[in-house]
Amino acid sequence: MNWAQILFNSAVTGSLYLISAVALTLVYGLAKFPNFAHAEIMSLGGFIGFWVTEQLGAPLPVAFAAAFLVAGIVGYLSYRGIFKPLTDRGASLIHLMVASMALGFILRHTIGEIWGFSPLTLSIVWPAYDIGPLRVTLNWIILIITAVAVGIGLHFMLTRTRIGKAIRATASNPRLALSSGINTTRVLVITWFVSAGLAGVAGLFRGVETRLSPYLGWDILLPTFAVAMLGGIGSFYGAMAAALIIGLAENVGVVLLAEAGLSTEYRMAIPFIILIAVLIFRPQGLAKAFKGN
Amino acid sequence: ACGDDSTTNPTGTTSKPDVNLGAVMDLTGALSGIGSSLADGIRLAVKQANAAGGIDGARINLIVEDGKTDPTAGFEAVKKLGTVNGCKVIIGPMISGAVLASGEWAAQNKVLLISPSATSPAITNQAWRQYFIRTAPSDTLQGKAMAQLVIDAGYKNVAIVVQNTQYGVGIADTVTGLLAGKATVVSTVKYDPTKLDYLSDLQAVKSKNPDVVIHAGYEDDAVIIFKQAAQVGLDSAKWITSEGVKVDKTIADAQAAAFMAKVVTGTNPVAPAGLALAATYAAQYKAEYNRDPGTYNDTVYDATKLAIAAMQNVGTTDAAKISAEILRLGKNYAGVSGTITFDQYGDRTTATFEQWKVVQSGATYKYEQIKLINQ
Amino acid sequence: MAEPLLKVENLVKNYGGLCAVDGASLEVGRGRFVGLVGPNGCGKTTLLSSIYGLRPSDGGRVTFAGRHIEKMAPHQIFDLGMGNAFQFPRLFPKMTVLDNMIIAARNQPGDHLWNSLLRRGKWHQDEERLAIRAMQLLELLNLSHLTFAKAGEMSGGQQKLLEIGRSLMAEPELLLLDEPAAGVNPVLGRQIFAELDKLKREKDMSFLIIEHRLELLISYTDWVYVMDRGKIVLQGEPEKVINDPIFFEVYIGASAAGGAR
Amino acid sequence: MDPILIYGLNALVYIGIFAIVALSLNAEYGYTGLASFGKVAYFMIGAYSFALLVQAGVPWPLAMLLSAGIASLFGLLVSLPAIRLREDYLAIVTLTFGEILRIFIKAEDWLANGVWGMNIAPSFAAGNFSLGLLLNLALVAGILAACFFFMQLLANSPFGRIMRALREDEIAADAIGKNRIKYKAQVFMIGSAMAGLGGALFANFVGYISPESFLPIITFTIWMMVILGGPGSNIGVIVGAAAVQLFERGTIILKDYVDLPVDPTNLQNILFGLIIIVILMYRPSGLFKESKINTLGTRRAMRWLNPSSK
Amino acid sequence: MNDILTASGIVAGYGDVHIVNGVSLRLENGGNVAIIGPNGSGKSTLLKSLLGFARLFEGRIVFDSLDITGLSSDRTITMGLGYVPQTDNVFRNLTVQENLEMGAFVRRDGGIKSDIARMYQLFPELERRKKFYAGSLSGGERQMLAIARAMMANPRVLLLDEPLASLSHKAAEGILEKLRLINEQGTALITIEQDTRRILGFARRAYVLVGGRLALEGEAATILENEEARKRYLGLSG
Ligand SMILES: Nc1ncnc2c1ncn2[C@@H]1O[C@H](COP(=O)(O)OP(=O)(O)OP(=O)(O)O)[C@@H](O)[C@H]1O
Ligand SMILES: Nc1ncnc2c1ncn2[C@@H]1O[C@H](COP(=O)(O)OP(=O)(O)OP(=O)(O)O)[C@@H](O)[C@H]1O
Ligand SMILES: CC(C)C[C@H](N)C(=O)O
Ligand SMILES: [Mg+2]
Ligand SMILES: [Mg+2]
Repeated sequence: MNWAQILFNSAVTGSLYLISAVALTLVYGLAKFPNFAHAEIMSLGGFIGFWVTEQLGAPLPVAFAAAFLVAGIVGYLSYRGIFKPLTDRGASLIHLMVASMALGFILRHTIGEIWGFSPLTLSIVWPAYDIGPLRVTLNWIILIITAVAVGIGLHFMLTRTRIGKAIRATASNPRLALSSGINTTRVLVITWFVSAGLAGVAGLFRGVETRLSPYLGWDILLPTFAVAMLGGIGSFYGAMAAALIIGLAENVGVVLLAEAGLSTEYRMAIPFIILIAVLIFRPQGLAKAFKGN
Repeated sequence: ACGDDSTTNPTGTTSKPDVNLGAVMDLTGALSGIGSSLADGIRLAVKQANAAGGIDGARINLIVEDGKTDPTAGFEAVKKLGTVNGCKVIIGPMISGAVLASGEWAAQNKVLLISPSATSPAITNQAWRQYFIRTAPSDTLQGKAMAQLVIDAGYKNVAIVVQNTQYGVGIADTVTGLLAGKATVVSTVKYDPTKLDYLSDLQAVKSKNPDVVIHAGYEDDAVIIFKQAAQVGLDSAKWITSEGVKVDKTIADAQAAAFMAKVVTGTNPVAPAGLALAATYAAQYKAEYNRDPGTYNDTVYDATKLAIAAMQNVGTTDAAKISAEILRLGKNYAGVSGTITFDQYGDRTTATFEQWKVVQSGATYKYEQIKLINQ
Repeated sequence: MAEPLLKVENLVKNYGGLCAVDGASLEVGRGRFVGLVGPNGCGKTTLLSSIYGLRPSDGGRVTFAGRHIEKMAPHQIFDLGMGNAFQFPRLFPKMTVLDNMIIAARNQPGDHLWNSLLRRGKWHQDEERLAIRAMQLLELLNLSHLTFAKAGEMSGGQQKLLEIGRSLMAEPELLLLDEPAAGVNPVLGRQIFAELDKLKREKDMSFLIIEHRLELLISYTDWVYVMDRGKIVLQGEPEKVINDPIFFEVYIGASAAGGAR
Repeated sequence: MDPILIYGLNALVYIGIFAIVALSLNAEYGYTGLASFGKVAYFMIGAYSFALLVQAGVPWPLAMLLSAGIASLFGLLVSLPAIRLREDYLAIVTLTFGEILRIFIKAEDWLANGVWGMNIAPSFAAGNFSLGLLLNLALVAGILAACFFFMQLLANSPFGRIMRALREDEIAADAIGKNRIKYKAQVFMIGSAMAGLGGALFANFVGYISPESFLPIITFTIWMMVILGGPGSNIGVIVGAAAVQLFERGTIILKDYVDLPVDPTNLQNILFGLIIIVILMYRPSGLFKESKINTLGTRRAMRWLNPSSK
Repeated sequence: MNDILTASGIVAGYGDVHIVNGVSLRLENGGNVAIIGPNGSGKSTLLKSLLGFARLFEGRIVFDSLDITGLSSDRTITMGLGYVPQTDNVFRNLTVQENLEMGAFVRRDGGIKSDIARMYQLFPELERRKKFYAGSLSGGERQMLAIARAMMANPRVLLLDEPLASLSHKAAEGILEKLRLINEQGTALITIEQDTRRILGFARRAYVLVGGRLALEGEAATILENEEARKRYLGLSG
């Protein structure tokens, strides 16, 4: 068994989940509901990247910028057009969840209408290096670096900057934030934009690594939730640890499953078995953050 | 009033009501690459039949539904055609999964399904077989061909990587059975064809160091399998894959195609060498649609022709009669896919396969025949 | 003297590193009206919550009607005959005021799925009785005009009143009340205490009440515990306690800004 | 029978089956506030139990009851760890449970034929297809009526009051003596049994099931029915079930008559999404408002307030 | 004109329901006004309507000679209105220290640090818990934090909804003393309170709200003496 490779792959898997989960928890922490449309915003990011590189012929960094921007704008619009009006009308957590699923449907099938449901692949061939027992491709390295940078950057923003604190205040008590003079709408707009933008980036990474399909995001939504919940919503150290744990569990899990003669499709169950165990014994996730009553 | 018996209109002078012929083809999904070309094959046959006077003077009205390369969608399409459009005969569904989903319903509702391409061995002796006929050879035959390639090359450590569907598992089971005692299966992976990320599965396979990987899948998942196999370095083994892979799309992706050119070979049902009918059909098809007919185009054409001929002979209302008539016709029937002889179930008794490989020509890749295998 | 109804011995409750209740002991006898006072943050609410099983204690014993209840969940403790009203009301905001009341009654046959569905006669009579009782309480609390309003659409004080009303519906043997008069208009506050007093006399009910309004404590309680920094530092009859220098030091305070602790 | 008529009756059977499942979600979500996003799992358990039992020779009416029982048992098993979770976590965990179960059935082919799926011999050996359809319709309608009646009784009883209380503040409910774990588990058992019954009817009607018949989209469809019809209203969710089914079918047939510029499935799903959002925004209580609990107590209180009337 | 805040003809409520029916009130520059009344008489609603949290059907609100009717609350706060809600008045998931920082969100001057230090001096129990999440505070501690938070904005008018509820005698007196201090330094106050005796001893003028209308208004001391009011609203009969 090539454990070095498995470890490295875990880091790759985990990095993707990290970006996606960190983006998810931004809105999760603030708007207080799991945004299921996060999945389709990821898919959208991937397709925008595809469109920019394959159909417009621009270089990949441009594609990433475009994915961030367009996904961000869609996130912004979804907040303005759907989630803000709903919240203003006093929608419950479950209503918001259902609305986000509905938005996911709209996005997924709009993407499907434009680009079709058959998977598309990006034509970029990434150089692969064999370092000792390790096989490493350039895109994997870029992914890991990006994930760590995003994680640290966001953590810094939330704890150190004015807007970051405003975000947390709004998350905690929007009404009171308003009566402290915080323009909560602006705070939410920024958060939605950044969250969706990052989702777009995560989606494009996923697209680069595998392929593009309107189901791209949905396929990694459940592990993303697992990471977010395991890490504790809104905790970045927690998220990083959780991403690594889930990445590891999946990669080791597949090997063990194959060894045991079980279907490797059980892989998706692994993060959740861990998650449920953790939630039952430690409902706040890995994070120390503790929520008062 | 679809599928009404035209004998109620004995004068024959006024135009008879149309006969609805259904088709469930996978226009979207993992087989979208061949689905629409198969639909064209049916259209060609129907067009020719209508030009020759239709069925007993009635025009054939073809209704194509999208099976989406998905068992449930395929089943829904069958139900829709059978009820809303009152079709007694449906060409399709294409994939084994959809056929297995629809069979029971078809039998209960007395609708005949004729599939050009559903190859799973599990279909062979289903209780509802009276209402299902296929013009593609069962994978017991293709599996034999694939196993033979392994044995001939003397591979000892075999990995099996198939999509976890009735089709993929059918091939996996057949091949595994045939290889028993001749080679060791070191790893079996059945993957979800809709998930499209197989890095860790392939990694697990790679760590077993197989000499050869047996693969069965459809074009969409195959592209990703090959692409990611390249990434994890599974070109350390040779690959033998199935007919669901051989379409243009798999070689449109540079990385997948490069990988295929390097280590992949596969099998595919074809018409026997030098069959004149096949050449004629290919020419007609090309003239009509300006492209070459691909895999299963010949079988879909034969399926449609047989269906129309049987309806002509026994009427258009009784699926059981139509079914029996097709079996009767299918004794040394000269089809464009070769001579068709059905066994008691409605499976072909013989078939020809080609072994293919991928070669690079300039910046692009194409398929090339290595040899023919008769089963 | 017989065993007291409620006996708390050396109760301890930590929040992380902070020891909110630090070995507190107290007793409430049957038919007694007991007060609990202390500076803000001294652990009163925590003590009550731990007794009631809302925040499991970390040490000590709680005996209620002869049974150890320190490991029990609130609903089990409720079933034994205790009741509780929260400092910050926790109502069922989308249910009507009436439903908020009726649901809180004890031992309803309809609580069981089986009875609710199939033995309807069993709970039907009960409902009539409960509705009448609920209406009587609502009138007492000045809430009867809101009988069919949603609980969440009431003012802060009204919610507080409903919280009290709900706890009374259960007719518990012992009722834990956390600042029942906070946010309640003084006129009404007095009426409520008078009613509690009546329940004590007529039905032999017992009360353990946290309250900052000293005048109410003085007029109604039989016994007062003073808590400071998680410990009971003083107890006695209200008049005595009020005049005790310890009480003066920890609760009234010499200098208001000092908050000497 | 006329194919169009057959199609219509067919649609009615589906409406009935899904209305039963929608009623079960209404018990869980509409009344009790449990975000059960794993509805399809119990539907699937019911269907597979039925298929396996019938295959083993159990007479179908008994098999149907047993399937409901088995689904209910699973509901209990899953709920025990799950209902201790926050509602958003519960949603995600139950959603995943559905997926894991599907993978399980797919992977463990010794149990229920894996990807091959199972054929279910028709229960009504009517010999005549139209008659079979009518019998199926009657069966589904009967069971739906029973489920509806059951839910109405439940909703307007003290138990219904407890369900709603749990939805709004379970800690407070616990503090007034309602064992929240017990009640939630009971609700999950009821809901799962009904969903299982729906699954059994489904299997019995279509005659073939495979893991692919139980994708998460089914859960979403059922949620739509409830959200559209009105959570907390039993009539509402049945109307919701009918509306969603008719809409689904409508868009499929539509393309035979109009030349749609977009793919009908895409159109259907995009419209689905839009309708949901519009409903949540402008009529969050659904087409039918949640009915107030109507018991003797309510009426007695009204008389108290207004002694002159009645 | 030396009124910093005037509200005239306020009709306010929730949804379509009118709760407050034509109430006018004014607050002098540096004034100190109390609002009392039975539960559910519309006091909180009145205050919320001034800030844009409850629905304002009719009426006009002028703050510092500017018409602020219908302005969103983050704007009014920036202009110098501070608010302590009756319930839910702290950021539970922020620490005590962060709560105070958020209170000063609208300020951009350099004095924030020293003001936080000043708050800690005023409320030593808060300093001891400055790294705690506000959600974990006791009822009284939370109340103190809420007031301190609102004071951090250096408002010119502070609206307080039952600041003394849940406070011990000592703490209540302490807070009143602090409020008196900032009032003397120029911050005008409107306080809703049920501890009527205490608040009437503190405020200069008072309004009695009953059933959404003004039942009485005048000098606090006079109302405290008013036999009718003592009996009906203050619970001080005799
Ligand atoms: N969110 C709401 N929706 C509908 N009605 C409400 C809402 N909040 C309060 N009310 C109603 O408005 C009336 C006045 O409420 P308000 O909160 O202004 O009273 P208050 O004078 O502050 O009382 P308290 O002293 O109890 O806090 C109450 O009768 C209440 O039923
Ligand atoms: N969940 C919690 N986590 C951490 N500390 C807590 C928690 N709840 C309460 N505390 C702390 O425990 C102490 C006691 O709190 P408690 O609520 O019991 O006080 P109290 O006596 O009821 O005060 P008050 O009269 O102000 O309501 C306080 O210092 C508070 O900060
Ligand atoms: C079109 C083919 C690739 C279908 C395949 N033979 C199947 O049985 O599923
Ligand atoms: Mg307290
Ligand atoms: Mg108020």
